[in-house]
Amino acid sequence: MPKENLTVANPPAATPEEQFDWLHTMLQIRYFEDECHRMFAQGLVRGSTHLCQGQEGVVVGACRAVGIDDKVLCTYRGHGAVIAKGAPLDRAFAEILGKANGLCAGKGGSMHLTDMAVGAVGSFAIVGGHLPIALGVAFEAQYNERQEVTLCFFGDGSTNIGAFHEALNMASVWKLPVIFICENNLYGEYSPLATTTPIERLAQRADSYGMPGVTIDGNDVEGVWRTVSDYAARARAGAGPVLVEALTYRQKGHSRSDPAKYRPTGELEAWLERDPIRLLETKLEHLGLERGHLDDLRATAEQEVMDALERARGWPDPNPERLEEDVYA
Amino acid sequence: MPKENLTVANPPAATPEEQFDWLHTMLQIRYFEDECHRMFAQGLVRGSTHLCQGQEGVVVGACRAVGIDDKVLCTYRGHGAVIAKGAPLDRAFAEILGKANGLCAGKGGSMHLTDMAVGAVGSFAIVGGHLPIALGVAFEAQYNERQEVTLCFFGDGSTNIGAFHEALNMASVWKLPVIFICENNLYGEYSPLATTTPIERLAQRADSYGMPGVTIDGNDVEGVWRTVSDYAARARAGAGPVLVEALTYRQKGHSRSDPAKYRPTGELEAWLERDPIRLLETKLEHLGLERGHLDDLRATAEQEVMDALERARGWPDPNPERLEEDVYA
Amino acid sequence: MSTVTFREALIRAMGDALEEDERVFLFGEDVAAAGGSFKLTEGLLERFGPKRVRDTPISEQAIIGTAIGAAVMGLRPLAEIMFADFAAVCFDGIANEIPKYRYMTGGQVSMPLTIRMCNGAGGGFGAQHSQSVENWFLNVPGLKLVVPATPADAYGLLRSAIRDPDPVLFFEHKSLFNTKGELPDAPAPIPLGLAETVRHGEHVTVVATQMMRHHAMRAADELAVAGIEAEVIDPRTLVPLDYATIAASVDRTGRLVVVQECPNSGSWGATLVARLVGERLEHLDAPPALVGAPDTPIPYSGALEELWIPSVERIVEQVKRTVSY
Amino acid sequence: MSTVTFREALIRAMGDALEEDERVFLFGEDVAAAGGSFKLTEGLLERFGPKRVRDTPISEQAIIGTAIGAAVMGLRPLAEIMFADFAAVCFDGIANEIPKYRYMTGGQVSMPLTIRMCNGAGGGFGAQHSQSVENWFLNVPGLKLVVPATPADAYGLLRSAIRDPDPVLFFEHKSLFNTKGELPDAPAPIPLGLAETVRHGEHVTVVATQMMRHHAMRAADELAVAGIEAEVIDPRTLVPLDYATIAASVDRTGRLVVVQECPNSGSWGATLVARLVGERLEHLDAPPALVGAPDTPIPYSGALEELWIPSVERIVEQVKRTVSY
Ligand SMILES: Cc1ncc(C[n+]2csc(CCOP(=O)(O)OP(=O)(O)O)c2C)c(N)n1
Ligand SMILES: Cc1ncc(C[n+]2csc(CCOP(=O)(O)OP(=O)(O)O)c2C)c(N)n1
Ligand SMILES: [Mg+2]
Ligand SMILES: [Mg+2]
Repeated sequence: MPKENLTVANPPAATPEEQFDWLHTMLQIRYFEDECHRMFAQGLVRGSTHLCQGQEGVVVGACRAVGIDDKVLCTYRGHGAVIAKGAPLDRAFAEILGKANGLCAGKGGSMHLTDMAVGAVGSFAIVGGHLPIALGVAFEAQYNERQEVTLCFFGDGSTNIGAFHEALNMASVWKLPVIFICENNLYGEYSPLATTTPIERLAQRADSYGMPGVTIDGNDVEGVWRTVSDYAARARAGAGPVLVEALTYRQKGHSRSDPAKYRPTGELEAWLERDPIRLLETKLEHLGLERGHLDDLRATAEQEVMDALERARGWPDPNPERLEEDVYA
Repeated sequence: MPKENLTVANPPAATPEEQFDWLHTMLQIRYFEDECHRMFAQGLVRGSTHLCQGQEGVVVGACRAVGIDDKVLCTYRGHGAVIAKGAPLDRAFAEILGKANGLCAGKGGSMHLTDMAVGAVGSFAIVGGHLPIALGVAFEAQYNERQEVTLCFFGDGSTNIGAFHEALNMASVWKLPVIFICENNLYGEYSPLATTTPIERLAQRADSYGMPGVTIDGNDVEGVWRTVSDYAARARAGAGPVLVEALTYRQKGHSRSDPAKYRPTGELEAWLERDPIRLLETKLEHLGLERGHLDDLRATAEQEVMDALERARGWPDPNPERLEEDVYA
Repeated sequence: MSTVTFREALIRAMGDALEEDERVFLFGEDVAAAGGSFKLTEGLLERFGPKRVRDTPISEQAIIGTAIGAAVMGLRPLAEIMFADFAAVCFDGIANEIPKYRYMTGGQVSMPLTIRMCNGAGGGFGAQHSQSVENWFLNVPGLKLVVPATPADAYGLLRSAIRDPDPVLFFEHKSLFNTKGELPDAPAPIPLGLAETVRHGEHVTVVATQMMRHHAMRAADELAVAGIEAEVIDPRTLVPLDYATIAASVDRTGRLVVVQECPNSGSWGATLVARLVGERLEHLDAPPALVGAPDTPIPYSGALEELWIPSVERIVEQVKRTVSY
Repeated sequence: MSTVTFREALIRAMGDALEEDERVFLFGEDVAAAGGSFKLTEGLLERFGPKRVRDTPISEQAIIGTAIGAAVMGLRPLAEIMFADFAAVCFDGIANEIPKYRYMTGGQVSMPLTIRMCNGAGGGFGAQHSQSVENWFLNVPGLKLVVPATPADAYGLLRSAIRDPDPVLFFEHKSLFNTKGELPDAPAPIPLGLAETVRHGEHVTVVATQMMRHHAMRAADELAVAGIEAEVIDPRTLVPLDYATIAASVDRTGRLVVVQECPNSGSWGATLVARLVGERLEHLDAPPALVGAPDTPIPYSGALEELWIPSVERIVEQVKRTVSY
């Protein structure tokens, strides 16, 4: 498929109000995960927890480019995507705390946040496992002739697993409306991309599937929003899937208490300069927004997160009867 | 990796004697499979049988480009590759007949012909399953610093399964001496390539793995021989794997009694014109070989096959004690 | 009522399901244009068109993933994984996603999908194309496992599987495709979880599925000649299992022989025996016996494969031993 | 003799194996530069260099395939599949290739590979990172399954696994990594297929592995206070299984309780019970019992996961029931 055919009507530029709203969500995600980190350190969160700090631009830009009826699938590093899609903060916290009111009744946990009510179809913990599932989600819309798209987030390291290959190929053959969004944060767990992957630009893998592939700046939320809007319009029109590689950076370790010692000196600092929240704040200031206004937003977002957490912590554990429920319908 | 870097010292052109020898093997394979087909129709062969008739140029060209110490892995459509690598005809027949003297003592069958003594490391019946295994075979040589290469045959349809992707990627990262040879015979079972694969040139998929990929005429045995010789030299020198797409055609149905009704009219006929045996015979005639000589070779090959079959049919079934042997070492 | 083959019963069940419910779609490798590699979906593309009957690439993970996503969104995917042994290449979807998705989301979704696959030995397909794959999934709660032995069961159970709100793995034994049986003109679905007592008898309870049910019936005929009346029960579904019917029979006969086309370790038969002796040891007059395959892969050679599969003779001998204990 | 953690014992075993045999190489995701995601391979890259200790892409099929090919050619691959649940994404290699290759080739090759993986619940890792995956492989003849419970066993069995000419799946329970135990200064390999009788007792035989062995021991202490002396046996390897030791114990005690961290259906415990009652019903004074998990996926919430895993109390109660039968 020749690249020239891909141009679709550009969406209008985002208004400052819209971008302010994005910033709000990005800050919520940031504070939400600060709390996750803290709670994990305090032993209040079980298992593992994978923060997306530094990557908020990708999930917010992408999720805001689609509507409530569109669907999102993401990974264990999915707090951001699920919140960006509209899941309530308190029930997200509650899930991570294993509470009865959690999004998944406490039965899923941090790696499996799901909120069907807002189109957050699932967070998946087996690398690559959800890419084939995204096909079916998109297929249902195609089958029932609804012009919906499915966003499917995954990491750079996931592009080396078999499911990635099968999913992109069949999505292309069936012309399914899936936007595959690779959050290239340079690492798979502790391994730098170059040690596991013999090419640099992952978007190039789209060629193997006859679908468009683009690499974009994942920390530029408006750029992400515009790209995903474009491709979503294209997919709604029946032109099939695309692969978007969003360059970004995982500011924290892979999970739990990983101190991320494997990073070359200066790498984190350079990326902190390009923190997506910071970039957006600067931009909004350039657009005329007052610093005080931005500070207020930070305070608001933080308060919302703290309130949500307080509610969540007050909720009870699941009842023992829940143990054997939800296996069969 | 830029394509220009791939040129390696061309091997000398093959002598007419060598090519005559290739023809001999190709004819043996052809007659061998004629007999398989016949025996299957007569109910003497169990399960299924997958003929490689029309594809003999690929396996003979490739296997003759490497030595006895180099290794070959192939699919259930593997009679040709295993014979080309040097497995004895009688024991190959015996295996297909489920006899005690079969290559695998009758325990593998048509889909699993293996002869470690000649470097035919295995025939594999799960699509894609052997591509990752080829990595390990090649790795052992690399680890022990022997300059051997591993040939890994598979079909066009197999390029859509996850194992293909994982294998090519990791082979490239580890720079393993594997020649991946895709026998593109236009169909996966009954499905034409275009219905399952959104691109036409499968060699293009090499780009995703930063390895060279080339498409060649699989029915030109000398061309196959030259390409594989080139890449084998390159791999022995430590430059890593390549993907060779050999265009060819499956003259018979997929398996058993598939009448291959799904073929467009004229397709088979056009490819029969380009039958690799016929092409090589014509070429040898041009090189000055007498027709009678070629006819003699056909007769010889046929006789060898018939003799081998007779021997094989005379061998006994496996003893009952064999049932529980060979599970553990 | 008419006589149909197992294959015809399957085709009819799929056709009726596609007819009945717009949400059902059928897909897999070569199921559409080619009508299936075992001709089990013949004519369905022609009847229902390419929207509802679809070919796929050789990509079992993508097939299963598509089934999962579509099921979660409310469709009724009917997927085919040609040989059941290939469940291995998409095991993650089947074992880690399908049976856990509803649970892990606290009941937010259901998973009304059916996966058909050909299992079983006896045809000389070798070690990788002959396994009784249902046993791989026994320790994975959340799946329903269906193992029909007759055309009527194939029809009725497949209809129920497709209608079921939960995920069903539906196993079709290759050696049964050409067997024949009666099918009513308007056949009804057969509920999952209902065993069939195929033969009544007072001396011993024999439990078997698929090919082994037919072997067991032949053994029962031979045993009857020797004065031993075997009750033969075909559970028809392993999950849910009609434990009550089996238990009631064993309570009466006091003796149990399970016949299964697989090694005993990690088998459904071992599971059944462990549960039965745990709950009703006092009803047993003899040790419950498993007639299974040896702990080896399945050999290709006919001479060996025949030894691997439990034979009518082995069943007869075991029943005699059990009855005379 | 020194006190080491389970983790340290594993690292030492791998180090000693790499030292002993040039054919051994260790590979997997993040096992080299990072020293393992659970720090189970720490220091080995530094000691043995990048030729023998290697990182891989996230490509479990490629990892298993590499192990197979290298083993067939005579190396001794030591592969890691981080969480055992990920065996699902490379199940084909493990179930269809590894255990059948030797058989299908009539004994032309052997398969001296070891695959280490972390199994087990209790840490709040959720449904896809906590399973007792060893049960998936029970019906697949040709694999050896090792399930150590102590640092000494982890060391000794891993050494034997790596030396073994056959394929071994080696399960490391996540909840045991920081537990401590004694290890001799020059520890010897422990043969596969040898159970350990961890506690002697005359009233009941309790069989358990990994985490459950420790629960069983605590239960035995409680039971002793109530005058019940339990014999606790840890099989340590499920395949080969030291059936003789267990059977001899049951012959003496007449009572059996198996404790397992998994649903009972398709479990090793059910397999053991079915075999025992089939062969020695007359030795049993009470129904053999399985203390397992409910038929559900593993819940995340601590409140529920605790209920899912067989507890010391449940073991105590079951043993009391069994003994007073
Ligand atoms: C099949 C499988 N293999 C390995 C893992 C362990 N694992 C969890 S996250 C991860 C790294 C994934 O890297 P990437 O795709 O780049 O995503 P990121 O974590 O950077 O967001 C690995 C290897 C897994 N969950 N599933
Ligand atoms: C994992 C898996 N899926 C499906 C099959 C069934 N099958 C056997 S051969 C085949 C077609 C393979 O096509 P291709 O790779 O082009 O090889 P060819 O048969 O043309 O040589 C299929 C689908 C299989 N053996 N393994
Ligand atoms: Mg990453
Ligand atoms: Mg082909």
